[in-house]
Amino acid sequence: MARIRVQPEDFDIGAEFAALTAGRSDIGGIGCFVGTVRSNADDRVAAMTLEHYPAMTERAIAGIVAEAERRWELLGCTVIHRVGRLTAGENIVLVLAASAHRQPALDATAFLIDWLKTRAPFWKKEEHADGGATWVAAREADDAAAARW
Amino acid sequence: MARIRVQPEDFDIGAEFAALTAGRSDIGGIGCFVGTVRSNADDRVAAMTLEHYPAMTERAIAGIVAEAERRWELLGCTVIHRVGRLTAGENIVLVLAASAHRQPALDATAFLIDWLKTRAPFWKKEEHADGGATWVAAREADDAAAARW
Amino acid sequence: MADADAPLTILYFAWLRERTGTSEESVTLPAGVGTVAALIAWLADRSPGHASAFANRRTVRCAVNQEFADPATPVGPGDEVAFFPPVTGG
Amino acid sequence: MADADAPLTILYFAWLRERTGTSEESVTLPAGVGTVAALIAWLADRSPGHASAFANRRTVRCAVNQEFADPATPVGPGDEVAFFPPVTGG
Repeated sequence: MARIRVQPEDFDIGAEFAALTAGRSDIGGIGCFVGTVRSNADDRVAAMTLEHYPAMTERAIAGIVAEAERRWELLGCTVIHRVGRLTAGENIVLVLAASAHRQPALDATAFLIDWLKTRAPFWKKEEHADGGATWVAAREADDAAAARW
Repeated sequence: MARIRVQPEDFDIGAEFAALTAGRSDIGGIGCFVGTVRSNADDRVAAMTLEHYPAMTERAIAGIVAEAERRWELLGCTVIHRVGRLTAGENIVLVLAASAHRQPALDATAFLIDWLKTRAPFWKKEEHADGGATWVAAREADDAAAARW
Repeated sequence: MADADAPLTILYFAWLRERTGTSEESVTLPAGVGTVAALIAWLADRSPGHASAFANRRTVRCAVNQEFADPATPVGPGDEVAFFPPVTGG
Repeated sequence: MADADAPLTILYFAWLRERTGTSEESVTLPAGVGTVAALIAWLADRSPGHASAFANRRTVRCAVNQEFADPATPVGPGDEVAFFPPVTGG
């Protein structure tokens, strides 16, 4: 019952919350994370392109969601990840996790984004203001965050 | 620069995200929590009334937000808490915390809702399907969650 | 600074409001009542409803001038003192 | 089960795609190439681009039939084997 989508288009955060909770009164809390394209001051990122492995991506995300559902009592879950070229300030990823109580909703949200960062086949190439473009290197901090769980 | 509101009306989650991030490209992640009125199976809650201490509420929330801003590098923060009578399935509270990175955004979100539950002057009275109404007792688990920080 | 005869405003919320039968009252403190703890002991004698509201003091929380307070917090003329159960928002 | 002569499909993503100059190629394995590690060693000899892509094997990740794999994972005829850098989504 999880909603999983990989798409070039933006997502509508309010509509995704509404779809997750529509007609339900067993939910007590919804955790959410939205990742966006950040253009920091010292190394200006004008845009990035997200490449993925289409035959594998949704399967990998479904596996991550199944793991979250095994660990926490979730009443619904949404993961939307954009691909293609995204400019600074645009949304990249949406994670929603609903539960009867706040703690599982918040924990599952953090788990889902940590594992998406380290276990789903996406790669970011950043375009810099000087015209160069570089593949983003995986961060050890992300591996450490994912390994906590 | 935090947005704090205490109001009887519902909030528009998508609009609050948009207001927090509009025109910005320094944000890398937004954490969010939405609390809703839960009607569980064994003790059906038809509705609840949220009472608060108007002269103190916004000040108390501002103090909690200031503490979050002291602990994490936040780029924006929104807390909206509803008051009055709310029926099962309705939204109660919205927390948003934006940061350059996901970890501070998620941690600040969890902190804000934990402290709102234990340090902001709101009281819930639940109406049960049998016609009775009872004041919700504070949960030790909430105190423990708030004391983690 | 409020003058020495200024009344205190007392506010009650949730079941303390229900048990005392009032959401707000104005009181003038007798000599010797200078802390939250002393104020509670004095208020509890005002009516059976007040006595019931303050019967189990471990379940009563307090704010003085919109800041959380404890039994030792001083109270005086002109203050706004609120009594309520542990909070349950969020 | 694919027959013994069926080719493998090799996919490259991100900078492995750029260095090899291809996103997809079909190869027929020689005898003795039965694991991811052996496949990498064999692929690295196909062109200078391939050699560059696999130069630092610690930075290369792999999936066999859309599941993450490691150097010891078996590969065989009909499999889809993908090579890519550590993932950076989210």
